[in-house]
Parts: sequence; structure tokens; C-alpha cells
Amino acid sequence: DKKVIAVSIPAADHGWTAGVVYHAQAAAKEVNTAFPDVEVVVKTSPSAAAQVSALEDLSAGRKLDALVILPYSSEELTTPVKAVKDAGTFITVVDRGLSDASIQDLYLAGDNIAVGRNTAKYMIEKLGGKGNLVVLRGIPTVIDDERIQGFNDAIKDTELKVLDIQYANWNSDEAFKLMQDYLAKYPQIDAVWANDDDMLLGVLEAVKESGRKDIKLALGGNGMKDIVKKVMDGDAMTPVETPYPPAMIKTAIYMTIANLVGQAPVRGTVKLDAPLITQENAKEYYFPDSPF
Amino acid sequence: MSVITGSAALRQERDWNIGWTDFGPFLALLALLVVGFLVNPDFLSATNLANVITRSAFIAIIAVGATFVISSGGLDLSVGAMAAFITGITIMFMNSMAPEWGVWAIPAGMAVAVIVGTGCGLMNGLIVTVGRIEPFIATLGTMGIFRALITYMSDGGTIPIDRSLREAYRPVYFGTVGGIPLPILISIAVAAVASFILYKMKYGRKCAAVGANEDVARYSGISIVKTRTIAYAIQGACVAIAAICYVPRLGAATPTTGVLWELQVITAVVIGGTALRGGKGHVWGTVAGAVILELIANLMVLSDFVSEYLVAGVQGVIIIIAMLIQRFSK
Amino acid sequence: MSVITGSAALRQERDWNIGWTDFGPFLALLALLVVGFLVNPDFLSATNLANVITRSAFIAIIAVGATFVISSGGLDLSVGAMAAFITGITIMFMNSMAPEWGVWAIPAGMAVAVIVGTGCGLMNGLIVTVGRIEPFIATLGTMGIFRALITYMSDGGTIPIDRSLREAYRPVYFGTVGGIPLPILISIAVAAVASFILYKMKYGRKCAAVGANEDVARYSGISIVKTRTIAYAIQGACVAIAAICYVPRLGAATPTTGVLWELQVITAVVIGGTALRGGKGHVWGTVAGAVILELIANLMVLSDFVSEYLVAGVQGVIIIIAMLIQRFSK
Amino acid sequence: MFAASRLQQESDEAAGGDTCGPVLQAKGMSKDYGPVTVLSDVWLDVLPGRIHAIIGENGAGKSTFMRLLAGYAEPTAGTLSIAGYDVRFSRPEHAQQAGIVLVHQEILLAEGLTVAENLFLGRELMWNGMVDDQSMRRIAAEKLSELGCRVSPNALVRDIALADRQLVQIARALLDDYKLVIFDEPTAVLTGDEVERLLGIILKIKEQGAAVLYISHRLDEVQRIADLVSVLRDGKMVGTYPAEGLTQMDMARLMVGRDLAALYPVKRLKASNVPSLEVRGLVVSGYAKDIFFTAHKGEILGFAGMIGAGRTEVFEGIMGLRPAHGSVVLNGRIIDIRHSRAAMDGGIGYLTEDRKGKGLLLNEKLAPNLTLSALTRFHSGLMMRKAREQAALVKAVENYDIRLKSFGVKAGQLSGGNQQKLLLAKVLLTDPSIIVIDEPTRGIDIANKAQIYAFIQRLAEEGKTCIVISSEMQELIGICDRILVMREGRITGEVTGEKMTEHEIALLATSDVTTAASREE
Ligand SMILES: Nc1ncnc2c1ncn2[C@@H]1O[C@H](COP(=O)(O)OP(=O)(O)OP(=O)(O)O)[C@@H](O)[C@H]1O
Ligand SMILES: Nc1ncnc2c1ncn2[C@@H]1O[C@H](COP(=O)(O)OP(=O)(O)OP(=O)(O)O)[C@@H](O)[C@H]1O
Ligand SMILES: [Mg+2]
Ligand SMILES: [Mg+2]
Repeated sequence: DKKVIAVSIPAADHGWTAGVVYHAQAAAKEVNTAFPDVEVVVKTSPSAAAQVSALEDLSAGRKLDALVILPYSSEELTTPVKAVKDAGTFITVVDRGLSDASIQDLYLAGDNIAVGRNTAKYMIEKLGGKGNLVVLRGIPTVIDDERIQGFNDAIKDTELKVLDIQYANWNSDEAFKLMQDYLAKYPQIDAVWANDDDMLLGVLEAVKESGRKDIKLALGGNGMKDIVKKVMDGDAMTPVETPYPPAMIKTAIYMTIANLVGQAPVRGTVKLDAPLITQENAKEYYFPDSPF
Repeated sequence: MSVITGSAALRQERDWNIGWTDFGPFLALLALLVVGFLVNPDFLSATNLANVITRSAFIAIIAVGATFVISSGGLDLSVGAMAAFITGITIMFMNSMAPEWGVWAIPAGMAVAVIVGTGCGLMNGLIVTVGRIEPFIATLGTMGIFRALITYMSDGGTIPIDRSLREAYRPVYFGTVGGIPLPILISIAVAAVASFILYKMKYGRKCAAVGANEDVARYSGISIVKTRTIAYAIQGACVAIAAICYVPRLGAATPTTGVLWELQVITAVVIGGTALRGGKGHVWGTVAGAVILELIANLMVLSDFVSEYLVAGVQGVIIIIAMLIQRFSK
Repeated sequence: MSVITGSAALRQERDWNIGWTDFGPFLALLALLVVGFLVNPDFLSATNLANVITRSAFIAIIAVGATFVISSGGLDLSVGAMAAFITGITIMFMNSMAPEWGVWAIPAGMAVAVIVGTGCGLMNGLIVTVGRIEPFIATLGTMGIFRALITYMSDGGTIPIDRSLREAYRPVYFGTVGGIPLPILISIAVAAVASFILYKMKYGRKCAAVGANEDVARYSGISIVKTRTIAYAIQGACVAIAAICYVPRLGAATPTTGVLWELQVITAVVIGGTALRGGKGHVWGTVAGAVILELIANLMVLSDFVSEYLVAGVQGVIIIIAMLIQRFSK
Repeated sequence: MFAASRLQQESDEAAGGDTCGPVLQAKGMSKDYGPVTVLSDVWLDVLPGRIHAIIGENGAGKSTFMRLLAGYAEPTAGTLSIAGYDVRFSRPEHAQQAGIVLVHQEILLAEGLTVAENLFLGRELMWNGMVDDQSMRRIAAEKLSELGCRVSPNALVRDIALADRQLVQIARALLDDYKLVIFDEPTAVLTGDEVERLLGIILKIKEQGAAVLYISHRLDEVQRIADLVSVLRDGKMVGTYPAEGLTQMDMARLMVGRDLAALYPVKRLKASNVPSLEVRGLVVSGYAKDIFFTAHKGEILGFAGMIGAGRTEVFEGIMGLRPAHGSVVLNGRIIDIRHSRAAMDGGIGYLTEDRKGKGLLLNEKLAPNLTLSALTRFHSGLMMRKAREQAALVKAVENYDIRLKSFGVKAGQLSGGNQQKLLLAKVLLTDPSIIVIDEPTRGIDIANKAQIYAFIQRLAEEGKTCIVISSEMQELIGICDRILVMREGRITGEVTGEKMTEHEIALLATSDVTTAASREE
């Protein structure tokens, strides 16, 4: 009898989640051909509530041997995932930990706080500990919140000053507009941080169009290929990038299979860190074929 | 002028027609069940159906409220954001009261939810009626307001419910009575009360009259402001009831709770047979509409034909086809 | 009873009457500019205003199309997704032709955009008119379809325009003629053509008649199906023009392109004075409405009063207040 | 002041010295719409147990005055008083509570609701806190059958004929207790049968001691039932007169302020035998079948029948406005009636009986309404020629004697009769060779009726075919060359020449004698 692994991830509604969907589907295809006795089913959901529904649907139909889930949010998915676990399913959680850690058989932790922190550290260093910043944040969710929190904590005791912070919904258009407005509002901006690369694209376009020379740094996060390319090419305004590779879902799927097939059982927590991508190591992070 | 006395044939009609409009959505529902079974026999398993119908309860309950608003000639785009806001307020209230009142914080919180919900609905209603602003714009405005409030309350993160209350509150979503999940019973109860109001009480007549023709309603001594405002208040109360059922399911309120519910709600109402331009409302049709929407989503998860990227598109196609079938089966 | 003969007296009266409804949105615009200046004098700087108005061009152009649809008694929720879809198709076409045709791929791509856009609009129109499905549902369905298609085409990622075309195409968004940004000129041109069609051509009369009273239109020999379908096709063409201006701005199409534009578009139309239930359309009011929306967003960023969490809420409040002022100044 | 004192005196006479006071007094009522004065300084005493007719030309202000009395609009100046106390009705309910009810000239019902729901709207019968649909349906059925209306109480108002809607509206007004019932042209859309019943009911109201205000352009009705006649002209009260001794000619003279020529034009000889419209085996599903007839160039062909006979539907079918099949030959060419424009493009113009619902855009100005079905004629190059439209409007206002206080009004603000004239002008603007007029003089005053008849005659003389559907038999007899009679969806006979009498038509409209010979072919 085939072992069934369900993969539940957010719908491809912006760049990063699109990357997750891409890698999940790629992994599913590979696994389904490589392991004849394992079946990987990928389901995407456009909201937390829909993800809970998808979990119910997946587990109502058949017995799941394992569930790989990238939860929308920790709080909201905790109870539903526990219900799946209670039915005897192996649970792998990716990126965002559940509120009750005991549910997770395997936890592949992304570190959103570190994304914010590492970006901030680089800025502090590069700007000599002082300067004016503007920040663009995404959609009010946990990920966004954690990144901002990491960033804010890191710059707390420096003379870096956040002039303004607004939501741009992880959308490059809105980021473009917001950046234009920042530029109109503040005559001196030393650096910009958009907490996601989709938004960084809009920011760069707005800066370019304004012709302003005061902006020394414009950083993003997540490791979008266009931005990694910039880093690789030694762009002055975007010399570094913080990866948050959507490929982590693929890793998680393979580790879960390892558990099921049983050669090398892996349990517990695997922490992915967020090292800076610089010109030197950028090649390792550049996947020209990925949509992200 | 001479007197013509004669017999015009007595017209036997319409009774039959009313039946059709009412059955339309149920036929669509049936068709969907058959298709679902063909696609995946698990579709008709008791667990799956129970799950799906339970889930559709939120939208169904809110949509029952929307049936009032739409039938009276209004529209409410703020319901999703309002649901998030009410969920947030309710959880915060329960959490703050839990240390003192223990489990009694839950019923108290429910009462708060209903009061806040009715208040929010009332506000929407007054802006639309007294302010005389196109409902679309007015409720788009309040949608922004509610969404902003929940974001503010949660600092952009989540507002989880206190652990001490979790277990006690769980049954409201996960419990069953006589084997039937509680949310299903609650939505049936809400729909039953609503259809009583809409079909058996004076207010229902007023609602339909205001939606069908404002002038006629006004000349019949019906206050348009009052009728429509009450419809919005009912909508608010329904959103509150949905929020009460929602809390135990996800255990938290976030700024993205209830995003795009308004579209689902309006779709459910329209699929259910209530015209968007107002007039007679079809409460049970609305409930069927909500279940249809949830079934389509479920079918997408259970079937394996559709690329993940195309799910939304296939849903759109199915909805259009369902409406076409309904239209041309008449 | 004296019968008026001669047309001198009447012309004055008419123009005056139309004037008020038409000036409402412009007054609101003016009020907003004054408030903006008080909040932050930079608001009135040429760069800022040029930026904001240029930005509002997309919504303005699409909303001009929506004025047709709404005035003829329809509604189109699919415009945002359609814009994304057209952008995607256009870029893919230009990219594939660039090696062969070089820079000439750009005008060819523009033509493709307009053809695809008109086709999409036509499809919406036919579903609504021939399929006789409530526009809200029909276009919600096609919105899902377009959104799914762009997601599928881009694999959920981005479809960037070829580097070789980028520089040549840039001026369409960033260029100026006589100091005025091109998108502003394009949207003025679109609005001018639209107001010609709506106020000077036969078709405009038909549109307003169909929106005001379908029966009267039918009995006057006006085809409702044709009139409304054409309105949707015009809407599609307008979306295509907006997409053409949009491409050079960020040089890519993504699945998030145009998300929620439909709400902004409808809001612009309604703020502009066109009633959602159909009837007379106000093209220039619509353009003013689009600018108002963008100005409010700009004002939010330029002012320092509002917490980031509450921006959406304050925008909602301002829109409602603007509508109230407009309503009660009459 | 003058009018009031005179009224008092005369009404005393009429009432035979009855000391019973008026149920309602209007004292110096005026109504302005912006700069336009519609009514000025109107005085009126309404006496119990009397039928008081108000007559006047189209646009004289009758409906406006009635709306003031029933609380549908508030006067600019003047007051109402009941039993010596001044009252103000700012809403119709206030008037209703005082026992004053109004049957509107224009139909005011919610189309999406059922007949019974409309009847009881705003005053539903309750049973244990629930609406008592059963009783309401029962009472509705009773009330309607009293009026001779056979529609089911469950029918949606949208689906019933105009005449039935009018009866529903009347039933609705008579549901409550009343001291004064105002009828604003209740018979305009009714045929003989219903008119008789209604007049009987009005007499019964009078016997019960309630007052009736009665507006009608059918002066024969006024003559038959009125006790008192008040005349409005140009917003002012001309005077109140006892009905006895007042001939129709007198009334017409008082209304118009001059002598009138004969109502019907002198018939000319039938001009041609060239068929212009041949209808063969037309079926309008649910409404009419086996329809065969031919109309000729220069002929005025009448269609008679009771309400519900299907006359309107036959022509809506021919015009492609409702599903129908059968062969229609227009000037020698077969047209496909499944296409809504085929008949119109072929030169048939159809004037609907439902001017408010299907004829005019009430919220539009007059010129766009006038030119709506003839847009191409006001169009050159790409543009609409507004100046030409304006000229057409001015001409129409002159030709059809449309009374308006300003060119800037919307169609909905015209008086009922003037709306009808505008609609007639609109249809004729397409320059049709065959003109189908459904109820041509509905709500038109007597002076203008004569004008419209003359007009129809002139069109026929020009060689056009005029088809007139009318519920007023005298009108048909007065102007038609030939009359076809319909009953229950079939043509039951044809009358011409000598046989064109009310008796003959009534026989065909009601009895079972179907003479196959009278049908063509
Ligand atoms: N809301 C309004 N605004 C402007 N003018 C109006 C309005 N309502 C009515 N009028 C005008 O008042 C005049 C009187 O109208 P009214 O309806 O009282 O006439 P009527 O005597 O009932 O005529 P008919 O016999 O044709 O029904 C008309 O000239 C009409 O155009
Ligand atoms: N809603 C309905 N459903 C079914 N049959 C109907 C309906 N309304 C009317 N009928 C039938 O259709 C036929 C024609 O009706 P219609 O009222 O409109 O005729 P008409 O001769 O034009 O009357 P009018 O005197 O009002 O001009 C009648 O036989 C009537 O019984
Ligand atoms: Mg009148
Ligand atoms: Mg008729």
C-alpha cells in the first residue's frame, strides 16, 4: 500500500509563496517518480480558514501517513493540525512553529526574526550606526510582524532612525507608490528596507525614477532571483540579500520521506538560519529557473 | 357607454413559478453532489459532508443576514472585516475576564460579540440611510475601518484566545448534538429565525417592499430609513453569531481573518435566488448557496485534475455554469 | 396656461442642473487639495502632484470604461485580474517577438493588448447579457479565471519584460510631453473620447436608456444585449490601455498585479457621481474620483498623524466624509 | 375667497340644505416647484355623501391638488382643515389616519410583490404576531372580485395587466376606513365592464355617507355620477357648479375657456385596398392564438375587447417585444418577428399603453425622451445634433400641445396627459408607415382628444395605416373605418359601417358566437 504524504501550503499569491508552490510541486513530481510506494499530494489554500478546511478534507478522505505543512499562522493552525496528529499522522511543520511544539514531529524552522535582525545589522555596519531609514512592510501577519520585530530590536540602541513605516502588502505596485510618497515627504533618506523582494522591485523603480542620490542602501529579503542577481553583479544600492528560501519546503518533504521510508529517521527541530548573501556566495543562491 | 358583462378567464398562475425560483439553488446543489461523487466517491462520505457543511456555517450565517440587507435594496461589503473585528474584541474581552470569571467569560464574551456586532451593523445602516451614501461606498469605507481596527488591536499580529478557555469553548465548533455538528444546528436555527422574520413578520414585508420600490414603500407608510437600518443591524448580529462560532475553530483573530468573505457572502445570496437589486429575499436559498460555494472548494481539494494555480479559475467557471443551469432550467 | 416656445430659456436651466452633479467631485477634489496643503505643504509640490496624478492614471482609465458598464446597468469585478492577465499576455508576446522585430514588438504588443482586452470584455458582456447572469456573479467568476490564468502563465512568479525592450518602452510611463507625464495625457485622451461617445454619440444615449429603464429602452427599439455587451467590450479596451501604460512602470506582470483594483475602480465611478444602479454616466467625475482616491492614499503617507495600522480606516473615514459633503452640498 | 363662498352656497343647495359640515376644507392652497407655480390659491370644501368631480385640462393641476389633500406633497401656502381645525399632512399616513385615501393616476405598486402583499402593504393583518397571509389572500380575493378583477392574489404584480393593476390599486385604497376617497382618473385604463362596477362602488361609497373626489377626462362618467363639479384651469379654481344641468359641452367649455368643435372628425371614405400589414396565424404563447388580419394603407383599424383579451400582447408579439410566432407580412415583405427590431425597421411604430413603465424615462429631460427611438434621425457624422433635437422638441410641444411650465423639467414631472402626448410625439418621430397606438387618449383631456383624433385621421389621409387599440368603444366607433374584436386571445369578429355599434362590439367581445366568416381567409 502506498504511503500518502499531504503537503499543505499557502496559495501562490505573491512571489515568495509562489516559490513555495513551485518547489513543493517539483518535489512532489520527483518523489512520485523516484519512490513508487510514496504518494505526495500538494494542496494550496488562500487563507488560514481555507487551510484548516483543506486539512479536514485531506484527512477525511484517506489516512495520511505524513503531513508537511507551512501554516498560515501559528495560533490558528495549532488545533487543526493536532486533530490530524491524533489520527496517527507524522507531522512536519515548516517555517512557522505551532503554538504547541509537542505536536511537531519534525520542525524545519525558518527564522523570520533573523531576517530582520541580519538586515538591520548590515545596515548599522554599512551606515556607521546612524542615518534615516524608511521601511515598507507587507500584509499584517505573523511573518511580517516577526521580521519587523527582529529589525527594530537590532536598531534599538543605534542612531538609526526609522522615519516611517507603512504597509505595502507585499505588492510591488503599492511599494512603488509608497516609495514615491516617502521620497516626496523626506528630503534625506539614507536607506530603505522592504521586508520582501517583491516590494523591493517597486522601491528600486521609484528611486530610479526620482533621480535622488541620497539613498545609499535599498535592501529586501527572501532571495528572489532578480535581487540575488543584482547582488551577484555587485549592485551598489543592493549589495546584500537575506535569503529565506522557499526551497525549504522541498527539504522538508525529503526529510519527511526519510522518516517514513525509515533509513535515517530525523526528528526534532532543524533551524535554518538567514545568512547574508553577498557577492561572494551569491551563486549558491541563484536559481534562474525558479519563478521566484 | 354600454355595459359589457362577461367572463375573463380566471388566471391560474405564479404559485408554480415561485416554487421554481426557490428550488433552483437546491437543484444546483444536487447536481454538484452528483458531480462530486463521480469525481471522487469519498466526496459523499458522512465525514466529508459533515465537515463541509459545518465549514459553510460561517458564510451561511453571515449570508442570511446579507439576505436582509440585499432584499431591502442595500449591500454590505464590510462583513468580512467586521467579523475579524468582532472576533478580536470578543477574544480580548474573554481573555481579560477569564482570570476572574473563569469559563463564564465565554457566555459573557458571546453577549459582547452580539452587542458589538449589532452596533457595527447599526453604524453601517445609519451611514447608508441617514447619510444617504451609496451602500457600496459606505460599507467599503467601514470595511477599511474595521480592518484597521483589528490590525491596530493585534499590532499587526494575532490575538489568540486564552488557553484556559480553549477546551471549554471547543464544543461550540467541534461539538455535536444528536450527531449533528453544532455549527450546522446554529446556522439552521439562524436561518429558521430569519425566514420567520422575513416571511411571517411585518418587518419582512417592509424589507421586501423597500427593496422592490422605495416610493411605494414610502407611500404605504413604511419608513425606509428604519427598515433598511434594521436590516443592517440584523446583518451585524448575524456576523457576530458567525464570529462566535468561528473563534473555537481557529482560536485567534488576525488582521487577515475574514478577508474576502464579503464576496463569498454576496455570491451565496445571489446564487440562492435573491436579486442584487432588492426585493424578495430567499433565506433557504442563501443557505444552499453558501453550501454550494464550500462544496466547490472542497471538490477542488478532493479532485486531482486541476493545477494548483488554476483552482480559482475552475471555481469561477463552476459558479458561472451553476448559474447558467439555474437560469435556463427555468 | 402659458406654453413656452423658444429654446433660449431652457438651455440655461439644463446646463445649470447638470453642472451641480458634475461639479460635486471636483469640489471634493479641491477640498482635499486644501486639506493636503494644510497637513503638509509638500503635498502641493509639482513633483508630488505629478506623481500622484500619473499613478491615478491606471485606475482612471479603467474607471472610464467602468462608467460605461455601470451607466448601462452592469458591473465588472474582473477588471483588476483582467489587467494582470492582459499585462502578462502582452509581455509574453512582446518578449517572443523582440528577437525578430526588435523595438517594433512594442506597438505590435500594444495592438495585441487592445485586441485581447476587447475580447475579454466581450466575453464578460456575453456571459452577462446572453447568459443572463447577474453581473456581480458573472464577473466574479471571470475574475477568478483571469487571476488563475496569470498565476498559471507566470508559475506564480513574475513575467518580466525583455531587457532589450525596457528602455524603449519606459517613456510610455515615465515620459512627458510638454512637461506633462504621458499617462496623464493618455487618460485625458481616453476620458475625452469616452465623453464624446457618452454625450455626443447615439451609443451614449442608448447606454443611459438601458441603464435607466430596460423596458423603455426595449420598447424604443434599443437592443439591451448589444448595448450592454458593447459597454463591456469598451471596458475591456480601457483595461488594455491601462495595461499598456502599466507595463513600463515595473516592467513585469505578477499574480498580484491589479489586486483589488476593481474596488478602487467602482469607488472612483461612484465618487464621480454615476449611480451604481445605472443611468447617466459622468466621465469627468470618474476621472476626478480616481484622482481623489490616489490623493487620499498619498495624504495618508505624507501626514504624520496616522499609525500605520490605521491607514485603511482613516481612508475609509475620509471617503465617507467626502461623499457626505458631496451629498449635502447639493 | 370668491370661489369658497360660492362653493359653500352652491353645495348647500346641492345638498338640499344639509347642515352636515365638510369633511375637508382646502383653504388657499398653492404649490410651487422651484420658480414654477402649479397651483395658486385654491379653495375647496369637500362634503360628505357627495361625489365631487374635479375637471380641467391636462396639466391644470388636478393631480397636484389631490396629492396635497392626501399628504403626498406639502403645499407651499395654504392650509387644510378638518371640522374647523387646521391640519397638516406631511405624510400619506397622516391623511390616511384622518380617513383620506387617494387612488393615484399613475400606478404605484411594488412589481416584485404579489397582489395580496401589495394590497396590504404597511397594514398587514396579523395573527398571533405573524402576518396572516391566508386571511389577507382571502380578503384580497373578495375585494378584487367585488371590483370585477379576477387576478389571483398570489400573482406577482409584475405579471398582471395594467388594468388589473389599477383595480388592485383601487382595492388597496378601499381597504381601510375612509371619510374621503379621491380617485385620480381611475377609469383611464379600464374597459366598460370594470368602469361600470367601479362607478357602482363609488355610488355605494357615497351612500355610506363618505365623500368622493373624482377626476376624469371621461365627461360622460362625470355627468352620470357627480353631484358637484369643480373646474381647475391653469392652477386656479374657476368655480364649483352643481352637476345637474351641466352638459358635457358646458364642462368642456369651462375647462378650456372657449367653445369646442366636434370631438370626432368627419369620417372619410376608405381610401385604399392596398394591404400594408398582413398577419397570418400569429401565436403569442399564453396570450393569443390564431390571429389573422390585414390592415390597409390609409385605413384606421380598431381593436376592441375587454381587459385581458390579448390585444396588447398581439402587437407586442408582432413588434418582437415578446415571444411569438406566425407569419407577418409588412408591405409585401415577410418579417422575422423574433428580432425585436424587424418590425420597427420595417416601419411599424408602437405606442405602449404603459407610458410610465415602458414609454418614458421619467428621470430624463424631455428631448432625450422624445428622440430615443429615432436617434438616427438626430445624428449626423458621429454626433447627436442637440440643436436639432431641441428644435424637434419645440415643434412637438407645439404640434401636440404639450403643456409645460419649463423646458427643463424631466418627463416624470409632466402631468399624466402631457406625458401621453410626449409619448405620442416620440413614436411618431420615427415616421412609421404603420402606427399602432395602444390606448391613444388615456388620460388626455377632451380638447386634446379631439386634436389627437384629428391627428390620427390626418395620418390616415397621408396614406399611413393607423391601428388603434382602445378600451373606449365610442372612441373606436368615432374614428375607425373597421373594428376587430378580440376575446380571450382570439379575434372573434369584425364590424364595419352600419354594424359599428356598441351593442355589436359588446356581443363579439363577450359571447361565444365566433363567426368564422368574419375572420379573414
Ligand atoms: N415635481 C414637479 N416639478 C415641476 N413641475 C411639476 C412637478 N409635478 C408637476 N409639475 C407640473 O405641474 C403641472 C400640473 O400637473 P398635474 O399632474 O397636477 O396636472 P393634471 O391636472 O393632473 O393633468 P392631467 O390631466 O394631465 O393628469 C404640470 O404642468 C406639471 O408639469
Ligand atoms: N400573468 C399572466 N399569466 C398568464 N396569462 C395572463 C397573464 N396576464 C394576462 N394573461 C392572459 O393574457 C391575455 C391578454 O391579457 P392583456 O391584459 O394584457 O390584454 P389586452 O387586451 O391588451 O388588455 P388591455 O385592455 O389592458 O389592453 C388574457 O387572456 C389574460 O388572461
Ligand atoms: Mg393628473
Ligand atoms: Mg392592453
